[in-house]
Amino acid sequence: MMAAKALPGGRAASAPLLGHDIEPTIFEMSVAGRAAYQLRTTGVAATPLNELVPSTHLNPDVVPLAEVSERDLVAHFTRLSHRQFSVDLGAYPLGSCTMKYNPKFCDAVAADPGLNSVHPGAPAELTQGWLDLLVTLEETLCVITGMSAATLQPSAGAAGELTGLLLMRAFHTANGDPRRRVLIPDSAHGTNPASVTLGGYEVTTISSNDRGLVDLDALKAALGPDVAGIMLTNPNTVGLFEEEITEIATAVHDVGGLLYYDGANLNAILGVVRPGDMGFDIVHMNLHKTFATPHGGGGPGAGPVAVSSRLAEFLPGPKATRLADGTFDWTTPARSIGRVHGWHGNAMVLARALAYIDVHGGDGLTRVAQHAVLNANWLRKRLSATLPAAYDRTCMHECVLTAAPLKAKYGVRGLDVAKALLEEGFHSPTVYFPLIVDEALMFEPTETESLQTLESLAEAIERIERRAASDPESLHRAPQTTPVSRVDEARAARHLVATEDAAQR
Amino acid sequence: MMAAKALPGGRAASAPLLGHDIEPTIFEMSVAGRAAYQLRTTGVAATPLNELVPSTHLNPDVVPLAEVSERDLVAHFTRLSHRQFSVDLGAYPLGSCTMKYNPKFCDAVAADPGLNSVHPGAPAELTQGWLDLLVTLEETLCVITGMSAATLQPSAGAAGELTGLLLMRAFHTANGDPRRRVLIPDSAHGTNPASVTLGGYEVTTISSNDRGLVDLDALKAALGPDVAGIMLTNPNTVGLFEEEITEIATAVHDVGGLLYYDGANLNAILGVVRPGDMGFDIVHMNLHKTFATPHGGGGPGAGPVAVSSRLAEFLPGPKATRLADGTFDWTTPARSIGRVHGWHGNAMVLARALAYIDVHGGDGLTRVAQHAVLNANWLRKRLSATLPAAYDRTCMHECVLTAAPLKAKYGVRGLDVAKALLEEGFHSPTVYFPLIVDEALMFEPTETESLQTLESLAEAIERIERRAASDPESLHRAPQTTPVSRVDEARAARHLVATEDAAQR
Amino acid sequence: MADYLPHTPDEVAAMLGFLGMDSLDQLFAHIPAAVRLSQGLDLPAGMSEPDVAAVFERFTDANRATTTDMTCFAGAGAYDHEIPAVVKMLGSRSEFVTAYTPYQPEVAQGVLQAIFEYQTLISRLSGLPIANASLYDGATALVEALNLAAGATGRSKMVISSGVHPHWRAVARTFAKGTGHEIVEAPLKDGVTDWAGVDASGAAAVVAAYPNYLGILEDLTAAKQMAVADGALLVIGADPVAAGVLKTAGQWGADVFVGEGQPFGTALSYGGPYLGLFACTLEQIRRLPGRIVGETVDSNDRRSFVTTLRAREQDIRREKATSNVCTNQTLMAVTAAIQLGWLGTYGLREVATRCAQGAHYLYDQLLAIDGVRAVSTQPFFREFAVRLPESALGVLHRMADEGVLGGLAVSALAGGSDPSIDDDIDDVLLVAVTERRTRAELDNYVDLLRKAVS
Amino acid sequence: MADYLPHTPDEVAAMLGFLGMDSLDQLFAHIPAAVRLSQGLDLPAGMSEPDVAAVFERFTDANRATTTDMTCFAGAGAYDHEIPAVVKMLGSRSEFVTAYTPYQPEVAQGVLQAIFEYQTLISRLSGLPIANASLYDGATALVEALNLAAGATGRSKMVISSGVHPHWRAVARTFAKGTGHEIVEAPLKDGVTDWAGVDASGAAAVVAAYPNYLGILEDLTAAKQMAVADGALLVIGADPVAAGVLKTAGQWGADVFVGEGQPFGTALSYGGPYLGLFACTLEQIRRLPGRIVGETVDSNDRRSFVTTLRAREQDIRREKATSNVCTNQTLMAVTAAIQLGWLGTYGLREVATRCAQGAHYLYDQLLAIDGVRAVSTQPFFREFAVRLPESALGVLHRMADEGVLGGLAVSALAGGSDPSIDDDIDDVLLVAVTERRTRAELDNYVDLLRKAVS
Ligand SMILES: Cc1ncc(COP(=O)(O)O)c(C=O)c1O
Ligand SMILES: Cc1ncc(COP(=O)(O)O)c(C=O)c1O
Repeated sequence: MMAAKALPGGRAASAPLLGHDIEPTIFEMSVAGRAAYQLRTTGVAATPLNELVPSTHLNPDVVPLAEVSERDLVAHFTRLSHRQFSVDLGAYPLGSCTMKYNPKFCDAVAADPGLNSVHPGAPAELTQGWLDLLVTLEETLCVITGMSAATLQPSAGAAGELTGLLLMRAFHTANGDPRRRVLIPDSAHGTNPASVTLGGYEVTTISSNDRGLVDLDALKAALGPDVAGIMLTNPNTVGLFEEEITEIATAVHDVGGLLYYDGANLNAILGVVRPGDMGFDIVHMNLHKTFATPHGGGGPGAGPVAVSSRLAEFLPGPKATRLADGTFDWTTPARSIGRVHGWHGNAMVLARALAYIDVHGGDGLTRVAQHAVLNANWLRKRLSATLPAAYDRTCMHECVLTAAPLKAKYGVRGLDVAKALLEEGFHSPTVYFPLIVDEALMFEPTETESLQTLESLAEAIERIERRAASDPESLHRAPQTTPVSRVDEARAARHLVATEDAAQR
Repeated sequence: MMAAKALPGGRAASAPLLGHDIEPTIFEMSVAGRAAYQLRTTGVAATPLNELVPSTHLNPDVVPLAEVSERDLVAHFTRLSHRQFSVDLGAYPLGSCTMKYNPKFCDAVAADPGLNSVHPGAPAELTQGWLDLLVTLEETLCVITGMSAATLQPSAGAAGELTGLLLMRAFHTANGDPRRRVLIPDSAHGTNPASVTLGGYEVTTISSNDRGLVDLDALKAALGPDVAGIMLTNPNTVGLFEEEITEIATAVHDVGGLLYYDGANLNAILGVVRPGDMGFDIVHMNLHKTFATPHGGGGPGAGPVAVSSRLAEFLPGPKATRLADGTFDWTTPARSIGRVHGWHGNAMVLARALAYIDVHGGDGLTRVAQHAVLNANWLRKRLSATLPAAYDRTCMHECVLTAAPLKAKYGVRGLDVAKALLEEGFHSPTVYFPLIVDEALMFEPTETESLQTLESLAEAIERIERRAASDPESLHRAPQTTPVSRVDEARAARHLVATEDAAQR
Repeated sequence: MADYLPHTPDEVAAMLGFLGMDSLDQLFAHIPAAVRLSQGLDLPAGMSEPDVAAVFERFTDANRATTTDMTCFAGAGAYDHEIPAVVKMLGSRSEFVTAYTPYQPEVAQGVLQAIFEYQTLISRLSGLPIANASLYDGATALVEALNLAAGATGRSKMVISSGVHPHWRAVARTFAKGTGHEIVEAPLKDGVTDWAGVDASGAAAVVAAYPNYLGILEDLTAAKQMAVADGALLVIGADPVAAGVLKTAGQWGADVFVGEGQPFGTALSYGGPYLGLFACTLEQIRRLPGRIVGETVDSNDRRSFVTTLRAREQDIRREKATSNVCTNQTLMAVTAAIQLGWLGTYGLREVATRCAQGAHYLYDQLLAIDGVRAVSTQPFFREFAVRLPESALGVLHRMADEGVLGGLAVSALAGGSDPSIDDDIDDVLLVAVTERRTRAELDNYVDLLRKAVS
Repeated sequence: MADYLPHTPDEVAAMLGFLGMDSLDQLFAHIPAAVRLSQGLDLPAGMSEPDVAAVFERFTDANRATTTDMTCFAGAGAYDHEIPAVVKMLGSRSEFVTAYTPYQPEVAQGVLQAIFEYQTLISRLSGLPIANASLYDGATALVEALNLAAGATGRSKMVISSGVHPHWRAVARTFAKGTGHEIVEAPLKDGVTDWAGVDASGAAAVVAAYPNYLGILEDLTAAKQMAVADGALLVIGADPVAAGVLKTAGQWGADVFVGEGQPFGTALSYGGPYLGLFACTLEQIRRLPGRIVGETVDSNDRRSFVTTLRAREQDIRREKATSNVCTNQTLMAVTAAIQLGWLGTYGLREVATRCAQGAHYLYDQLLAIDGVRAVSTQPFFREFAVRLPESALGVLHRMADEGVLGGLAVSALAGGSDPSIDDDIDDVLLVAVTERRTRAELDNYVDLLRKAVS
């Protein structure tokens, strides 16, 4: 399965610094007999494996991984890293993703062996520091959200959502009334309906009104005694605050439903307004967004779920708990739905988030929200002539703009603008989400980008518009300055090649 | 002094991943009032400085550095790093520089606070681990070089050279015969003559013979009672072993001179032949070359100097010393020339080198030399039709080739080949050194590059030759794929702009 | 007061001016006053990084069970393997760490190719043709496998060996409350699954662990036969390190492989972030949960990588998606690719072999201690359970005082009694040995345990 | 047996075959047998990385004076300043760490631009228009300054204040053996240079330290006047942190500034690698030692950076070069640029101010202790010397047992008696306070010292 003729590990032509070649795969670089690993000398006798384990269990074949030198391993992954955009390289205004700067201090905290070398199954008495940290974080997140208890187990936002829905179900079930439907606005993130299904509920979609908000009449029409609850994010996915939130909450509560807060947009309201104060019963947070734990190219995240007091007894367990004597132990809530993670959640992400919160404090978190919202509004207004806002009024931490005018005038689509922006030195915004906005381009500058960066982003978009007017074709071909040009996504799906072995066939 | 309009920190167009813009300087990004620093809360009273220090000492002006956010600081230096070639990206066959792979393990060793947080002035009793390490390294280097004692103080090869020359001077002076001249082959590295001057000696240049070696007759003719010694590197700078080394040693010793070994090329002979056994009296080593401590973009290095027993009493001090009771202390050799470093030398480089040596052991170091020499010879022969070797026979760890035929045939110079190689995905070899070879291209592949990498390098050079034949003009313009194209070096010297402030004027 | 904001007061004023506002508060004027916080958050003021570091030192000081302070014999899916400096360095490169999901493939070939290589490695180790780009952890990967099986078979009964890690079973039970799956646990007898004791008819999945959580190697022929006979999918949860030498899930006939990828370069991390491994047959590809990277070409016909088969995913299929996963564990997957690249074909085999050698040596020594008894007569691989003459937790605490984390109490793992252990569960200790454990450490363990139980 | 070689036995055989050889030894056949090693090196066999890590643990365990174990009050050019995670991360990016000297500017703009920024920063801090790309350390930077002065004046007498760090003076004396410079040390009186006590006529350089090594701020007007009067260059060795608030070397009239750059982001590192700072007037530019980066353009007229004024350097000018420096301390210079970028204009001022505040607080407390006396009545900045009633070394050892590295014994620094201290030198303790020292640490210091001397 190894490449017949191995490709060189030392040729750097795929590093954008030098060239535009493709990077060989590690398998293509592999040469039988090479190795990088070095193991400790243990003094344990090297009894042959077949004397320890019956041969029926042993694989008669060797599973081929790759055989490379440490030098080639380093060159390969260093070059791959040069073929990858990241926050550390520049602005990453992906709407809904909160790609703010991730303080290196938080990474250093998480690299401390005093935290990261602890086995998750070690008895509580031997891991009091961790339990203290988890309890402190839970308490802190409750203050931030205005809730009374939380679980830190869910690994990401979507896991938090499903956990929240199971809490909703447990609550209603305990009341002898499991219910059937969960309401979701049409602008919702895809994880919301997917989680509803996995939570055993049916989705009822609520349309948005022409202000980009939940249509209160449509909501009321959809409500009924079989409604378990509603999932909202506020600000919603078009970056607008649901101003009628109190009315919504009352209406849902009136039919006995619960309000679920998708915390992906919590960055906008830190210290300004709290989900609990708006009437929400269940809140998940995306720590990897709001609290700046790096996204890792798609994970890990952490999606703690905080709840109001009436739901606390259902939270997943075991939970780190502060005992009366000041020590800590694991306890399981009375009517816990059970575990939602193999251990205690993404602990190192949780630790980073607490460090981030501690640096900011209450005052700093409020500043985060204020400046995130300031940046988004400035950009919205600055771009209004080029990419008008889908809903033109004060937005929160992100703004949904539309390339519809460019499409009408020049045949240039939002995707073209997004790709051309890469050539201008910026990561693209989120494209075609939310689905309710035509040619949506969703910009979330985040609070860590400067006015100069925003101005430069705006100028880049203006240049793209001029290019759209003079040479729209060139935009369909963008980007050309990147390691690969526009990628054929359709072919990947049509001709699935998801492993090197499939590629060889 | 700050830029009138600050440039954006978040625009990544200078990252080769995205574009070909230039990167603003940190000063151009600076905005008055921004800051990244965070300091510990100490509780010490914040007495105004002018109450502590007489105002005659205080600068009435604020010295402007730069004012940037942590986010922009990270973006700036991350982008700069993407504009920089390094061993970790690919092969770096710079002759004389031994750009081998630097094991990350050695960096991890040096990052341990148990080593790197120790103050150099702390009493010996509190730093026994460091003294032990230094003594162990000294002993080990003596075994490797065949010498009897060493100083670890010099910070780099050139510092080692000068230290060695001062030892030479101390030796002769102690014999009541300071002498006047030091012999140096015409192929020597520039640091050798420069060090000789600083050592208070005059340089006598010895010509090489047509085999690329020291001309024994010329040497003998130059010898005399005023010759303090000779500086050689063996293999020499054309990568050839001075086969008449015993004769040379005898001739120099016969007139009372000393033999100095420039250890820049020690990689070639590890475990094969030792300077001490060849008759050398003084040896400096370039730990950053032979023992794979990373070069850091031009430093730090470490240039320990080992000597034969008759010179040991002159070594710089204080020296870490093993006492009879197994503990360690600082001692100063009887007739020490004194300190050559502000403290004990580049300790963290020394620690890395010892870790590297320990991993390899005696057996591994020999393999290093064998494979370094194997690679160089393979490449020399593989390229013989394109870039003939200056001296066509078995070389050591590097080979000096010549682009003279390309120049004659196509008007393409060695520099053009070097620049075109960048476009092919390889760092250039050393060009125009040593000076005695016309259109010299000096390749040192090092032992950590694979056969596949060497073959691919050879093919790249063959492609360049074909390009020379078909489109020589394009080679004069190379490189074009790099962040900047060929740089105007003459203008930089003519119009010196060495600071941002000079640029502003 | 500390933060990472670039805005100077002048800039804030200018930006507000541009918006026709004169205070930051005005940005929030459209939020109903009734719900707005009047006082900000009731949290301490911000602290500088070094001050926060001092706070965290309190946490780290209070953690006794670090591998720097205690020799680790705890396992159950989380192992103290060697992670070399080179893997840490590469895995922490900021391009990998601070990127988002690769939505713009033209500037994300680094992560995309690394995932492609990861998928290949997991596919090979599982003996199955396709692997996804990661799931949260082993436990939730199992849940996804059950969901896949339900979709594939239209059934909802899940037969799960109680050799599957107790936490995984617990997680499966939790999520079954939403999906409505019926979970049937097959008990262990003498440490191996008593398949005969359960009825798999109408089952969507038969789930086995290999080795099982007690470290025991079960012959999975019966599980496969049962699955085939009953039209269920065979799901195998396997130790990916052992997979370097043992029969692959594919060789045992699995339709789905799941596993916990922590051993591939991720620190113990108090349990997370870890790495959910998932592979399956080509038949199930449209039901595969999570992200998949595929090979394609760019407009200049250069090989490129891109996330593919997006039509399964939540952002497109919404309530009909195969899974709700969005953010996954990419960084751990990239790290696993790097660690497996470092280990290579023979390094992984060597690690697996050394684990087994150490475990068997220790097991033999421990059984020679008076009062220590076997839990099973079956073969095991790199982890084993022994029955002590008293509560395992008590023994663990005594050993901890001597600097050894002696393993895990099975009762604590299982949260009480469990169908995997027929006798008193409190006395059962689960011990894992990795390639990092030296002979001296093993001998010391034996001495300490002997002392602790005598 | 461990190494990092990629060669497989097959490849070695093939490569040898291509060369017409059949063993690796044959590659060395042309080396005279008489000098060849027959047995290889008499060193232990190679060990794996984790095994070597265990060896190094012995070293680290035997180092008591780490800043993690002892609160550091030692200085003398090497200070325990804050180095934030962000600086460590950026400074250890492998592109900076594993590059060579930027010989090919087209692929070295990263290092070149970072050095350009470093040069700018050092130029501003020194108040002089040009700075080089780094020298080895402060001590050898001084030597280069002397060589420059000799070249500029054609003279060889060097008048050096004994307020210059004793190690720097020692290094200057060593290298003077080669250059033949005559070194004249001006003694201190009451802690400041007694310039009147030396004859500077015919001197190439007058060298002062600011603050001097005892932390004292000397008025350099006299030194400048003397230099001007005698046609010598004024060389000032200054603390670069203090340079954030004190008059610059340029403001005092220096022709050359030298300094130790360790405080800018480099760990204490047991003394190295550190960073030699060097700046001078434009008049001296052709004599500037070491590398210089200059701005230029590429063939497409884009701003670019390149090493320049190469004609001064050893590789071109050989025996006539201004200096023999080749490898310098680039990585430390890049790190300094990053650290100064992090500190920024006001951060450096704040650090300098806090050092001074802590030092003055501590000084006042210590002088209140019975038997502790001032060494000088002159102003000091962030470091100070006090006279104890007994040997400073003995006191240091007693304080070390309580977890405090209380400073440095001046006698140990000076290697015996020294013209900087007129009375018994053994009793003089040099104490440095950085911005990292808390009030509690300072108060604890006072208690410990009081106990130690009572
Ligand atoms: C609005 C919204 N909700 C939920 C999620 C899901 O979060 P995660 O990706 O962490 O599962 C996202 C993430 O993209 C989101 O933007
Ligand atoms: C042959 C030779 N001698 C001496 C030196 C000087 O070593 P360093 O750069 O460490 O001062 C070099 C380095 O390039 C060299 O190649």
